[in-house]
Amino acid sequence: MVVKEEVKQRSNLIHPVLDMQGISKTFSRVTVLKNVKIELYPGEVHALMGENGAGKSTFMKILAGIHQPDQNGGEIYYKGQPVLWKDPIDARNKGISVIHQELNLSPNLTISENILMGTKFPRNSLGMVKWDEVHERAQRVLDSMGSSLNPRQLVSNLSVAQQQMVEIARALSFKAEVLIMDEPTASLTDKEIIKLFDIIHDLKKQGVAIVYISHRMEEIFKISNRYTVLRDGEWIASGPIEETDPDHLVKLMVGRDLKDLFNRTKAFNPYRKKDIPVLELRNISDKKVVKNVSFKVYPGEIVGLAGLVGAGRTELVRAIFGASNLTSGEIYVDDKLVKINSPIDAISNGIAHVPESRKEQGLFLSMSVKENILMAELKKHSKSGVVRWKEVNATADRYIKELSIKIASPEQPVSNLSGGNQQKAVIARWLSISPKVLLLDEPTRGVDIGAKTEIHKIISKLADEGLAVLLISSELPEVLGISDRILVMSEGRLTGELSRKEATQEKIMYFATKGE
Amino acid sequence: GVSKSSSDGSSNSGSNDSSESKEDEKLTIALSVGTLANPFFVAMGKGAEEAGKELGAEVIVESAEYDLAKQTSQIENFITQKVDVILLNAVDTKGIAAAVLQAKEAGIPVIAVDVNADGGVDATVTSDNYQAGQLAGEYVIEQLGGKGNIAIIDGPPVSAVADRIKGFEDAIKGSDIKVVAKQNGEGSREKALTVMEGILQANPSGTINAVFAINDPEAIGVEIAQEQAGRKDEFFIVGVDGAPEATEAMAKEDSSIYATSAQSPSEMVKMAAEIGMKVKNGEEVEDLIKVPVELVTQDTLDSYKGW
Amino acid sequence: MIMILLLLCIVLSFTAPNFLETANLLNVLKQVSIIAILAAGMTIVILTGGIDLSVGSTVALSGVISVMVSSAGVNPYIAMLSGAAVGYAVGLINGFFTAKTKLPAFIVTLGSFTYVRGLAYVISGGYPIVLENETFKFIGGGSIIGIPTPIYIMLLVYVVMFFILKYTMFGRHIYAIGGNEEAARLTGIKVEKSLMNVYSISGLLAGLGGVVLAGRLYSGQPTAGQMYELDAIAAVILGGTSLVGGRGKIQGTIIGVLIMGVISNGLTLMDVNYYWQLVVKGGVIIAAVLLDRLRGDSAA
Amino acid sequence: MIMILLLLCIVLSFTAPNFLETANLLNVLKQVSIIAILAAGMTIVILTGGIDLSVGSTVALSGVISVMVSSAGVNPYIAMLSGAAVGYAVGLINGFFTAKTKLPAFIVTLGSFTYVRGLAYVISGGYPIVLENETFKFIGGGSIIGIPTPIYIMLLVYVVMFFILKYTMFGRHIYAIGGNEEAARLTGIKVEKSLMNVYSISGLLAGLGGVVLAGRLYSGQPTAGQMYELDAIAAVILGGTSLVGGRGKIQGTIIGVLIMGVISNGLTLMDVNYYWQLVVKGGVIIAAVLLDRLRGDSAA
Ligand SMILES: Nc1ncnc2c1ncn2[C@@H]1O[C@H](COP(=O)(O)OP(=O)(O)OP(=O)(O)O)[C@@H](O)[C@H]1O
Ligand SMILES: Nc1ncnc2c1ncn2[C@@H]1O[C@H](COP(=O)(O)OP(=O)(O)OP(=O)(O)O)[C@@H](O)[C@H]1O
Ligand SMILES: [Mg+2]
Ligand SMILES: [Mg+2]
Repeated sequence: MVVKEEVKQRSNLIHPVLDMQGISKTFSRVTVLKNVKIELYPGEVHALMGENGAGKSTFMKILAGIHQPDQNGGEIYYKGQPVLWKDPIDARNKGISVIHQELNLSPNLTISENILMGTKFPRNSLGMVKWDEVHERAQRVLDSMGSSLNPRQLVSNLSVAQQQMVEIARALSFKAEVLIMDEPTASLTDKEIIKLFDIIHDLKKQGVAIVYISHRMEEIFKISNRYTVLRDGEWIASGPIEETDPDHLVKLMVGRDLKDLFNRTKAFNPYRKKDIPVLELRNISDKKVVKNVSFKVYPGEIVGLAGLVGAGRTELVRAIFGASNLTSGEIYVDDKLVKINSPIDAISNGIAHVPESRKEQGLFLSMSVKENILMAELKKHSKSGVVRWKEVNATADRYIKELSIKIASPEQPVSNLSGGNQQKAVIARWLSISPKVLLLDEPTRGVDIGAKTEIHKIISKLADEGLAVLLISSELPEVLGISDRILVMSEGRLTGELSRKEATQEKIMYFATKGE
Repeated sequence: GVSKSSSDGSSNSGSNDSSESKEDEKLTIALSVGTLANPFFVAMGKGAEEAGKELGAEVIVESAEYDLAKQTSQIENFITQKVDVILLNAVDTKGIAAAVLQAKEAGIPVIAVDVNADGGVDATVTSDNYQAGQLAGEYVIEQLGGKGNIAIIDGPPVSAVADRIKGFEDAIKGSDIKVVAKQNGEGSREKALTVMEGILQANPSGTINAVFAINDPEAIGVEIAQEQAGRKDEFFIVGVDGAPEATEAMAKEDSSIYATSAQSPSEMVKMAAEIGMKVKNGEEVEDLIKVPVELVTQDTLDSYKGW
Repeated sequence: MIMILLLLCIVLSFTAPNFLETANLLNVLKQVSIIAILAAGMTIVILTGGIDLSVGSTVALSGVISVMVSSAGVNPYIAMLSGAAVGYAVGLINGFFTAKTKLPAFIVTLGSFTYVRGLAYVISGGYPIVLENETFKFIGGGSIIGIPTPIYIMLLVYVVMFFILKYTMFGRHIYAIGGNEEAARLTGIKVEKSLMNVYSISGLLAGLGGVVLAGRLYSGQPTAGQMYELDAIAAVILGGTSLVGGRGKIQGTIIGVLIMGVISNGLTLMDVNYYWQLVVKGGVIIAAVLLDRLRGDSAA
Repeated sequence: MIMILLLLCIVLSFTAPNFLETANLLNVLKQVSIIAILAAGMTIVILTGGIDLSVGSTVALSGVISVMVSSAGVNPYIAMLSGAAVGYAVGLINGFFTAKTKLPAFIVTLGSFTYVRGLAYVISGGYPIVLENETFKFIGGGSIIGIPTPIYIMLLVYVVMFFILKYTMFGRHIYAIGGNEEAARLTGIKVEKSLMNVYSISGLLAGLGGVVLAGRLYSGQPTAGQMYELDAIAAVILGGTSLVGGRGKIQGTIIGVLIMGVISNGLTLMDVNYYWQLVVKGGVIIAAVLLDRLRGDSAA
């Protein structure tokens, strides 16, 4: 609190370290930002809020020198001087550090190299890189984050959340004056988040100005000092955080009142357990992490799957979907033993899977939104191999509307969508095949609050119609809010099962850390 | 002194460790030709096989694909294999000298075939490429009465081709024959067909009286272009080689390939193989044997033996 | 790229004698037709992120075999089909190793590039095989209402390929696989089967190209088709298809083919010295993509 | 892959006479040395996700020019340097167009492939140029304590390249750029400058290769180096470097080069018919990667 007060007072006296005014940005005739502004003061955490596609990332990319504003599209003052970044390197050298929303790592390099990339490596007099020292340095950054990652490991072997940690470590590896964090916690679990907040506190004390973007409301109120809200590329409001509350912020973001987070009302009825489970796992193990997992999912049930980073949840659902191999165990669908060796087998058994990493595993970036949505279902819309485009267009339009995917046209390449809207396109793909079982791996990662509510409603409605859902989420309120039953994993094993009634954050955390 | 054993005792083959494998085995004759992607050299290969049969020797045939480095490697490999005679159709006269020298040091006789080779070969058996071009040139002058427009279809940049071109151009020098186009058919039917189509386009009906192609595949390519353009009666073609494909074509009623400067690749190689054996046995040989080129025209076709 | 092609044509219409004559334009189309047929197959291979170095050798093998079959007195249509079938078989082998055993396409097709050429030599004994059948010759050397047959074949190939890429599931799957193979797999696309088909089609078209070339040259040449793979790949990339996969159009490829063809034809018409032709051609290729890039940037 | 190389050697030691003799092994090393030098440069180009088709032509141009310079009576060392400088210049041009104007490397270097060869012909008039200078000849044809000079040069190139890739910032940036160019850019790596350097080095090594080849052939050959680019690329990929970029090692490349060299040498020693050599070689290339893949799978 002291810090907050200080900042408030100082902000009247001292100049902002960074001041952006009247920023406008147009991509091939689509205006994404119109006259947007932000002022950043040393030692503050500034929450940048807005729905998916509001322009937050684009705004920050301009700040970081990745995009240039339009001609006469505003000014950037850094330490009182007008600046025009040549390129990201320029901005970086002047002390602007970014944690990007999309991971930007070199998969084939070690964690150390990714963390220190772009800086001068320690070298001996012959100019040879001193690898031990490189790893040591990286280790120090990781230690400060409380991460147990081995810096010599290749990034390609990391889970998404672990990669996110590396991305954060990189941004922290050099002394920045402005730090942009674009959804740094999207795939992290509580343990890492708490540590990250500690780091943020330290940085604040050192006078770093931090822009914090997140769709998780509770975080905003935990760490921010001030906020700025964007809507449809326009500046809506800025102010101190204590002069607002979640409802007010949401209203600013969406332009109207929005009910609380969705809560599933019609919980699954446990008496129906005499029903045939639609999906049953018996003693599933895989090569990497999953050990001896058994459980059942019934039609109409939403089962949450919780756990810490690296608990093996992703690996488990990938194995169910045939994306990776089982070493032992059996899978039953509708009480019948099935052999699933590939996603094709899974799909033909009525199983759908929204993967964890949309960019690597989900999207066809250069293809249109429309095709991305219907790629799994082209077959249904074709006759002797020829696609009936009319039908495809109509179906795509329906899903675009249903999930309120924000696009300029269904023909637009999906790569131009904001992160949240890309996520919705992937979800739409799997809803379109009308599955019996839906495996969701972090389905609302990076999705804004309105859309998240939308997605929850849809999942819930489908469950009511008999769909069985297995939901992985690292966001506990989400798991608690919509699951009928919660399974907890730790180190590849199932360590607990909680009914909707008994589940609390504390109990989940208890089971999740049981392995330690 | 690392490789002493392989370079010394070539004349008395009983002296080193690999002797048991060589001693009572057949002799080996190795031939490296410019490229086996040309029937002319394929015929050379055949000739070598036949010579091998007659002499009771094993025969190795390699294709250098017009790559001097490759040919050098092949000769090095021949040396490793301890062949008894190397017949060399050099990709380049001067450039092959280094490899020839290595073979000489290893005591292996080297006979150049069709193309001269520096570096101290024991003998050279060659058909005269310059003469081949010259005969073609003289024939063209005779047919056109010393006056007219012609096109030349050039080939890959190797000395054999350059000599033909030079012989041809020297022959027409001083006459009123004008070269209206000179394009590279890369020695193949396909490329010659394509460039000839272009030449026909750039030179309207009646402006070309004859075409000289540096080998027979090109000559046939030119004929096809001519035929497909419907300009068959307009001009005649002279090739070089005397290849079966050309003589077959010439045998047809309406062929516009009037003549080809015929060489005899297999004869050359056989001769070279015999000379090689003589050298190996320490006999005296002439160092230059020129196998004459004969101009085969449609009229003399019957008396031509062919490859 | 189409602007660049037009620009080239305008320049050549002033500098190269007779360039704009119908007969010459038909010549250009006829000359590019075989590369064009190969490039159509190459386009789909490259769209999946692969490469096919074997097409040139396949042209030779298919030509040799189909002419031999024809010489054996078999019905010419069956002879021609046999050439295409040979190409299909080569493609199937390429597809098997790239799709099923996941070897790098470059190496697999480099292997085929080598052994297929070898087979062409072995089977023909290194000599061209003379083609006598008139029906067979017609497919490469004939013409219908004044337009050479190969041009019709080329057009047909492009129309069919356009349709496949745009309107069929298979076509869309090609883009999906090239764009993100992992995502395609996770979406339930039969990646292996599609890749097998893609390489088989490329082989089939190379086989067809070999048949057309044999008809054009009145013979099956074991040396035919050398460097065709490079020309085909160059045309595809000039046409805007990315080597990384997932991006590109078949229409672009035909433009790319024509650019290459027009440059060669123009230089021959101008009777530029062969050596200088190479210098100019190399420069023009770079200039063409550069101009196209600059134009694209300013238009965006 | 090293296991596959050993396997090949074992097989050949039984089937190919004299294969294991020191003289023959030195032969193999000498014969592969030039491709090896090119492949070292090609490795870094491919590591960045690019390709360099111009190296074969550069070998020719550098050979022709350095021999001409030497014939003009210039100090042989300067003459040799001039050859390397020619290569460097070609590389610089390639780098400029790929890095600065972001044209596809395939097209840019295909352009260079063509015009550089053209220049080699134009400058030499199409004829080989004879090399007289003994010092110059020594670099390609000489030997020190019984080991041919080119082998020393090859080894030096690989040691230096190993060092660069592993221990310098530049080397690490090469991997970073190939792994994720966008990420490299965002983290402040000077992508353009690095790419310029990568292509320049590839050109420089091709130039060096040309000089060594000229020394070996006692002449500058305008036709030299044809298909070398394909051999170099094949060696790099055989050596486990991915065409996609970012993954691979220089040690792998030398193994790849040796595999190709050993196959060719072995087939010649075994006196396999030239046509069949192609068939076998193509098959062995595919079999080698396949075996390596199977081994890798079972080992993992
Ligand atoms: N390169 C581009 N070309 C065209 N449009 C773009 C491009 N990048 C972003 N956009 C568009 O700009 C708008 C803003 O995108 P941005 O990524 O800034 O949103 P965001 O606020 O970060 O959303 P999210 O919360 O989903 O990350 C979106 O409508 C998006 O489609
Ligand atoms: N491709 C891979 N190769 C090797 N190890 C991997 C790979 N992907 C994940 N792992 C490891 O497997 C373990 C389990 O990862 P998984 O992604 O299943 O965990 P999770 O519970 O989904 O957690 P997260 O929140 O990190 O996604 C992690 O320790 C991770 O390092
Ligand atoms: Mg964003
Ligand atoms: Mg996960």
